[in-house]
Amino acid sequence: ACGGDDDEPAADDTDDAADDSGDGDDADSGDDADSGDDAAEPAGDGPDCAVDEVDGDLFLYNWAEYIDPELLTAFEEQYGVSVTQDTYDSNEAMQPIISAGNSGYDVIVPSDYMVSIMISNGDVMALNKAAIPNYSNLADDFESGLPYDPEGAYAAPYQWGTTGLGVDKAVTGEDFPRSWALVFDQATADEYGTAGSISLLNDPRETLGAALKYLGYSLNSTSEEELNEAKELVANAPIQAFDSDGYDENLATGQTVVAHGYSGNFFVQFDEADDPAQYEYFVPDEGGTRWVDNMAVVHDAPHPCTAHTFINFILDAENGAALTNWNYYASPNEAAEASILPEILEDPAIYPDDLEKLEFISDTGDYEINFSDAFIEAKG
Amino acid sequence: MFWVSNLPSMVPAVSMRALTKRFDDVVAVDALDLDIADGEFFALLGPSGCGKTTTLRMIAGLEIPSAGSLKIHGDEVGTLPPNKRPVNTVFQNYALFPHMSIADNVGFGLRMQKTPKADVARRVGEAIELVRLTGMEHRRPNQLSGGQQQRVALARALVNRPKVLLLDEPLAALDLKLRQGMQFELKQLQREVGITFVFVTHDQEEALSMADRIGVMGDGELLQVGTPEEIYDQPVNRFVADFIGRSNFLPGTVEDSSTVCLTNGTRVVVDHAGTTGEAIALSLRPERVQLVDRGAVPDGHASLDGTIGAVTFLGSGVVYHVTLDWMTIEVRAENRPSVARREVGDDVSLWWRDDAVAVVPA
Amino acid sequence: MFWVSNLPSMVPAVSMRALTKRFDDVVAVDALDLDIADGEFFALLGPSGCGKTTTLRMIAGLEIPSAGSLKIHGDEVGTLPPNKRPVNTVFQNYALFPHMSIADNVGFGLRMQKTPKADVARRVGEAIELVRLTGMEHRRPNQLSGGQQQRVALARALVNRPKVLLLDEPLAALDLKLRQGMQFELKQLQREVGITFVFVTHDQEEALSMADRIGVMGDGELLQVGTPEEIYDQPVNRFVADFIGRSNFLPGTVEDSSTVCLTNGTRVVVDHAGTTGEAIALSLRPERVQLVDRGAVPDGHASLDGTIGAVTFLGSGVVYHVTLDWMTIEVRAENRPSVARREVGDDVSLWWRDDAVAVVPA
Amino acid sequence: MSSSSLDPLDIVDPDHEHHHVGEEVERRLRKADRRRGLLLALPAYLYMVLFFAVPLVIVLVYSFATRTSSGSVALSGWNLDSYRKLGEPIVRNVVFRSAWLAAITTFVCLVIGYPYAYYAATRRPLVRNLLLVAVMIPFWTNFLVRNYSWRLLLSTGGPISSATEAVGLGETDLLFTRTAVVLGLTYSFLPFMILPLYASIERIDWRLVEASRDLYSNGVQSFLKIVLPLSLPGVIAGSILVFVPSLGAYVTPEILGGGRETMLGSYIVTQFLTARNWPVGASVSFVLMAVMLSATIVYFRSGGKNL
Amino acid sequence: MSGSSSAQARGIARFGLSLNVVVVLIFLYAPIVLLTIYSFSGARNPGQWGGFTLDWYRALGDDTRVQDAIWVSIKVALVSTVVSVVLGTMAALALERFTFRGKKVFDALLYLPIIIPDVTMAVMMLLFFTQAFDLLDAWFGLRIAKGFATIVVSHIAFNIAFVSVVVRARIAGMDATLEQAAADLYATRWRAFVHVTLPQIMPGVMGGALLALTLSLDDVVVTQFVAGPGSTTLPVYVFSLIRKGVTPLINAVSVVMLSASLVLVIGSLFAQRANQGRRRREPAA
Ligand SMILES: Nc1ncnc2c1ncn2[C@@H]1O[C@H](COP(=O)(O)OP(=O)(O)OP(=O)(O)O)[C@@H](O)[C@H]1O
Ligand SMILES: Nc1ncnc2c1ncn2[C@@H]1O[C@H](COP(=O)(O)OP(=O)(O)OP(=O)(O)O)[C@@H](O)[C@H]1O
Ligand SMILES: NCCCCNCCCN
Ligand SMILES: [Mg+2]
Ligand SMILES: [Mg+2]
Repeated sequence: ACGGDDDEPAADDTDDAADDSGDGDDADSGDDADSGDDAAEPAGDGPDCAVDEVDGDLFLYNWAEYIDPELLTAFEEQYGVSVTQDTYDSNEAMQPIISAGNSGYDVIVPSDYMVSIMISNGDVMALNKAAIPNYSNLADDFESGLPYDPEGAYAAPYQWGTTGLGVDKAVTGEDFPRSWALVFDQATADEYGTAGSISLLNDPRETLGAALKYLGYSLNSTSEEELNEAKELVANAPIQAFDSDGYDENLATGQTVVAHGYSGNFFVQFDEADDPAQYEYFVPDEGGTRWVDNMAVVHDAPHPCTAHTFINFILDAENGAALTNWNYYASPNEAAEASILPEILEDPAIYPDDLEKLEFISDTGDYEINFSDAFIEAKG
Repeated sequence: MFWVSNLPSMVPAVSMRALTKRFDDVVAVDALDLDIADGEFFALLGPSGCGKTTTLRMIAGLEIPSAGSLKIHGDEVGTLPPNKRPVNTVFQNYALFPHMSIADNVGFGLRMQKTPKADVARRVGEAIELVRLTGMEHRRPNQLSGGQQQRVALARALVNRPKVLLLDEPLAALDLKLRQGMQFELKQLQREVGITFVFVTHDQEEALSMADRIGVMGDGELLQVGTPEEIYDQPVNRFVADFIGRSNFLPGTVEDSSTVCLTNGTRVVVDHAGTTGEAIALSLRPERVQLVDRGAVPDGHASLDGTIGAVTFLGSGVVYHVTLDWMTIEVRAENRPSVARREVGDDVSLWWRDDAVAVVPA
Repeated sequence: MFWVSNLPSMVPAVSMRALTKRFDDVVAVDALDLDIADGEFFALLGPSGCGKTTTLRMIAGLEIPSAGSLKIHGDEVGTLPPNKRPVNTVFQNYALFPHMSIADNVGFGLRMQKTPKADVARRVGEAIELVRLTGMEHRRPNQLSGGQQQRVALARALVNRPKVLLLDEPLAALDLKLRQGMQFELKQLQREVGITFVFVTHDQEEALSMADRIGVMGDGELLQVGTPEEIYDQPVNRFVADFIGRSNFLPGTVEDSSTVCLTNGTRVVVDHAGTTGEAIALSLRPERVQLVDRGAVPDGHASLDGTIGAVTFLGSGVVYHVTLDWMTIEVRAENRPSVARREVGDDVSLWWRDDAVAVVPA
Repeated sequence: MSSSSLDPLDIVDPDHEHHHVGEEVERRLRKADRRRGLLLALPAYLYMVLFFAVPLVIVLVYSFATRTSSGSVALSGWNLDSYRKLGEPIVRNVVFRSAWLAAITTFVCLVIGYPYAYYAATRRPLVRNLLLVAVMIPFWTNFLVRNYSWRLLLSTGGPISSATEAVGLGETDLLFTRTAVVLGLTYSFLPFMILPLYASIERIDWRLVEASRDLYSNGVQSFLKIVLPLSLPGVIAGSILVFVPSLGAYVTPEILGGGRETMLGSYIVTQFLTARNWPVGASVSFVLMAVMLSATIVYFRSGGKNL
Repeated sequence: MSGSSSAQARGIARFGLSLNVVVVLIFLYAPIVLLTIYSFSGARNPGQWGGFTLDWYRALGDDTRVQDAIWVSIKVALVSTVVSVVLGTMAALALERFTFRGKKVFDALLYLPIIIPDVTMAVMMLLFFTQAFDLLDAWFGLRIAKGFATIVVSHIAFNIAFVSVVVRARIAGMDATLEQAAADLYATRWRAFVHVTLPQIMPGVMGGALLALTLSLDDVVVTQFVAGPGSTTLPVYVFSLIRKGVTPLINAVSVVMLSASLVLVIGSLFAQRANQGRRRREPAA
């Protein structure tokens, strides 16, 4: 009900991306051209694969700790192929490896904005939806209308979540504003004891995006002034660290009081704590990032049919539930909800009620450089 | 001359009493008693490992004595660090600072003593002139020949006007021809500056030709101290006799105070034979043995008959190895047209003057 | 003896014709013509940098000649690599393999030639015995003294029974006493094994006492080749005369075939004076000058009057520096009780036998 | 060691036929020797050309290309824009900051590494080897784990903080400070300072120190005037080996510095990955390498060969 | 013994030196001790002490992904070390002992891997391999995939440089007359190399090997970019965990690898010492 009504800029971007795909082919160092052309074909006619067809072993390139190994074993047993999974720690490290070609991987799990980049670069292959009947298990707003892949032509949502703040209530008390002010406003930070104990993600789009949100702008804003304002805000905020790697641990060990980060990580961390109730994760009232990780088939996947079969396998209701029950991220798989643990399903931090204030990060093309420069300047 | 010559004094320049140095279980220097007079050129001589360097290093302060007393000009200096002693050293390998110019090398000690800049420059200039290296001030040590480096090392030490100059085999690295030249220069220089030199060498000829007095060491002990002539002509034992120059040792027994009976039965008259019945050896220098035709020995001298076994030509002389029944004797003859050359196999007789031998313990 | 003595032959062991070595613009060895006879002990002598090592290295095959011919036992070997020549070298610093035992060092050459194992063991044993190191087979080179290392290097070369053995200053690193001992041993050994030795040294006394023949080099050229006596007594020029032993050079002009007029006007009779009017020098060895009381010169000899300027005691001899009006002359006297010692300041006269001088170009 | 790689050397040994001697032969033999050298170098040479120089040229080409709006590289419209970008204040700031941090790191490594190397070089062989191995051993653990360990050590309430609190110095909040970055970089590169320093100190002729003592230097003067100048090659080699990777570091500044100090290494990573601006990433790398290579070559060619 | 009595610091200086050694050793080992302690912690978060447990070591025994990664790492390290030691040593010999055409270029080329930023090398190797594979495919129909071989090739490319620097330093200090002596004693060049040169430069070669091994075992960025499916090395695997939290399992892995190398190093040190001791005790007639 919410995903489809996304903000204008995101939709625009998708168009841009589609327009750019031709350039992307030229840009690709000569020999990638063929595969690029494949990908640039209109959506809908992916490889000629039948349902449950396998054309070899599966090579999966995924985020670390993102799938229950038993699920992979199940796939191996069900289809008589072996699965090799390698893991990465960021979209940015994964993309060039795939983009360069000859990576050897079949399925990757890029995040939303990276999907659009990879589509325009020709890094991923159009899906043959016919070979993925379980695609329809997806909730409506995931099945179509996602800003980075409106038709669902290239990517199948895997898990989703939000970016927000984790807070140590032992310091702030229960009664603090659920606002970015905790981070960006000196007075508020002083009041609740968060000043100097804040970590923000070391990521230009996420962190400048948070600032933009606090300022009331879209996090995909391409206005120089708005970006400048956001930059100043970040530069002057009482921040201890920019950290994408250990923010959850640092919060748990008392190194920080407020941490900017991804929903799932916090839950795993809070669960471990002596008193899980000491901590709280929330998306600030001004709004935040919503992200979706997606399965996609690599443009030169050696085993495209196995890849489709694997995507179909994950989109199965039971398997989708198993995924969420293992990694604590929200599932886009509506059919799976029946089997998802109720405490997950009912946790508003995992399944937020109010999706309106959330925005997807979308690729801004050339403007990405402004984000990254601004972020470097903001960090000092 | 740029230094004040030390006034003659009764206080020895260096005075050691029971000076001892032990390294773990090795006794490198064993209770040395020695006075070196002010202005003297003193040579320490001995085989490798006998403790010469260790003695010098104790005087320099580079080694702390294990026991005993060490005075320089009357002041006990046993544990004074090297930089506080009025002593300088010319090291065997020169130890010139490779990263400094010649002038900086020479001026190093003065600068360390905070001598005013102008003085440093003047005295460095004088010292470099003294060792005849003017014009090379700005070179690095590796741009000099061995002999030149040696002179820099000398200037670097002398410029500080030390009370005592220590030289540890300063000429060992030079080739023979150059060494001979430097020996002469060094001796000249010492006379000019009047500084006490303590000189270590293992080259006996070098010690004999340069030193006022020589101390012969063996195994950490001082075996004999004396003028070159005393040491050469009256060695106290076989070791000293053999180490200083070459010598033949004729074993025998003391018959009475002036007669020795050699192993082959020959009776020999000597100045001081020692205790009757004692086993001794006669030390007989090769150049003091007279080589004559068989039987042509003047009356009144003991004589030994033998055959020429080998001839070694040395340039200024010839060494004959004369084979006797019971031993071989080396004889050195001058290489002069007037002296007939002998051939291998010639039958000869040997004799010597009574005062040509020294009696040493067997 | 474990090797076959080379049969005497008319073919020289080493034969060089116009042998030349250039390094860029330096002519290290300049058109050498030299035959070294089989079984000969040949010494190459000369000052530092004159090309001795380069010559040896060409014979060994470690340096390729720039021009000329080089034969070993009649075979041209100019460009043959070292491992294919019947020649071995004893290097100046021994170049023993530090990571191998003495036995392995000595056996290296044999193993490289694929000699059967049993033979290697036997011959290594014999060679080690020859140099008197039995019992030390299993030590490493750094556990030996300098003299012992030297002997290992010798054994390592000799065990291969080379046709020619090259020795580049093999004794330079030893101290004097040890060096004298090794000189004797080496000479003995060469006689025993009968191998041709080519020996490089810059110590003239070493060359004189050991070699059958000596080649004196200067600046890449061979200046004189001859027996030690020839070189010493009839040097072809001032350089050779001065380099081999010490010499006084009295400048003068040839008056006629047997008379030379010295700079101070004294007329001197000589054997072969040279061309009339030519400026020459008389080379007069210190030990050939007779030192007598002023005026006590025998009739018929030229004499020079002077005063003793300095006395240097050398042990076996004494050197007097006699100051004349126009030059200083060194005189060497034996140190014998029978020879009276002179003091500085004594007035003396000098004379010499007519055949004691050599005429050399001025 | 593969024997086939060296065997050919003997094939080019002169044959028995070449017996006439002369400049011509000498030249030919010298040429053969050069060929031998080349042959010996060839495997590594070819390897480095194929697997290093060629890839490097590819990136060099990229540095003159243009970033497309999707962040890939357009291999057309060659330009110098990416090099121009290097003049912008943002890059200058990063360069100055990283040079400053790298210099501090180098200095700290020198200050604690020198005495360590000095101490090691003046011990007996067994102690010496133990001290050197002791420097290497920590690096047999995973580098990320080492950095995390430091994070723990430095964190609020961590061991260091507790220790300083216990001795009454109050809590020390070092994590996510510039100090922590320098500490972490020092930790990462200390061995690269100690090893060449050790090599050059160990080579010093100690008799020179004695000579200086004899010439009235006290211990400190001997050190400053003799030991230090003579170990300069090690100081320089060590400094290059610490300075260069410090400039290029990015994991340590992020883990221990809280990502607040963008260093050159982070900047390059950002350009290649986050901004996907390969031309700029490449141009920064090339300028950095050119500067460092000139410095290194000048130093190594002028006689220092230490590591 | 290199330090003579007056070169050895006295008094305060001596104390300062010893103190510095202690401080440096504490500095070097504090994190190692800490990570070892936490490898026995029951908490999943490596910063919290969760009571003593051996669970992580047990988990390590069960975790085939980590084990696979360790094996890949070890294999990559060994192969790349051996190859780069051979090539690097040859290069060092050529550079120190010969002149040849292109020597200066080679010399400079060998310094580049030391100064190139890791990412730059990673990117360039990635581009190189993929483009080279495309060319091979287009020209010869050869289909090659990245994987173990590409990692090894890349590691060799930087290790050669490090090995050759270390070995060159050793060769520069070696007495060249030893090789001439060998030639004089009938050794061919090859045999002179094997019997004389190699044993002499062995400490340098071993030092180079040690360095190469360390660099290879520690490399993340280059490896990540050139690895192919299933050829993840331990550091790459650990790095990918960075966002999800590195558990004490990785500490346990570190401790195991540390112990193994410690046993190797200390073992070889003592073997060396025993060897020397035996030599010293040999008959001294
Ligand atoms: N630092 C030291 N530690 C242990 N032993 C030493 C030390 N220095 C010298 N020795 C030993 O002390 C003895 C005397 O050595 P010293 O160097 O004084 O001899 P030397 O007479 O100078 O010999 P050379 O002529 O070889 O120089 C030798 O046995 C030597 O091994
Ligand atoms: N490899 C070389 N390159 C250039 N010049 C050389 C080389 N080897 C020797 N020379 C030069 O050739 C000349 C002769 O050198 P050589 O080593 O043969 O002299 P030497 O007589 O052995 O001297 P020494 O007594 O000092 O050993 C010297 O001028 C030397 O500098
Ligand atoms: N300077 C980069 C050389 C590449 C080698 N990378 C090794 C990284 C070890 N952490
Ligand atoms: Mg000594
Ligand atoms: Mg020579």
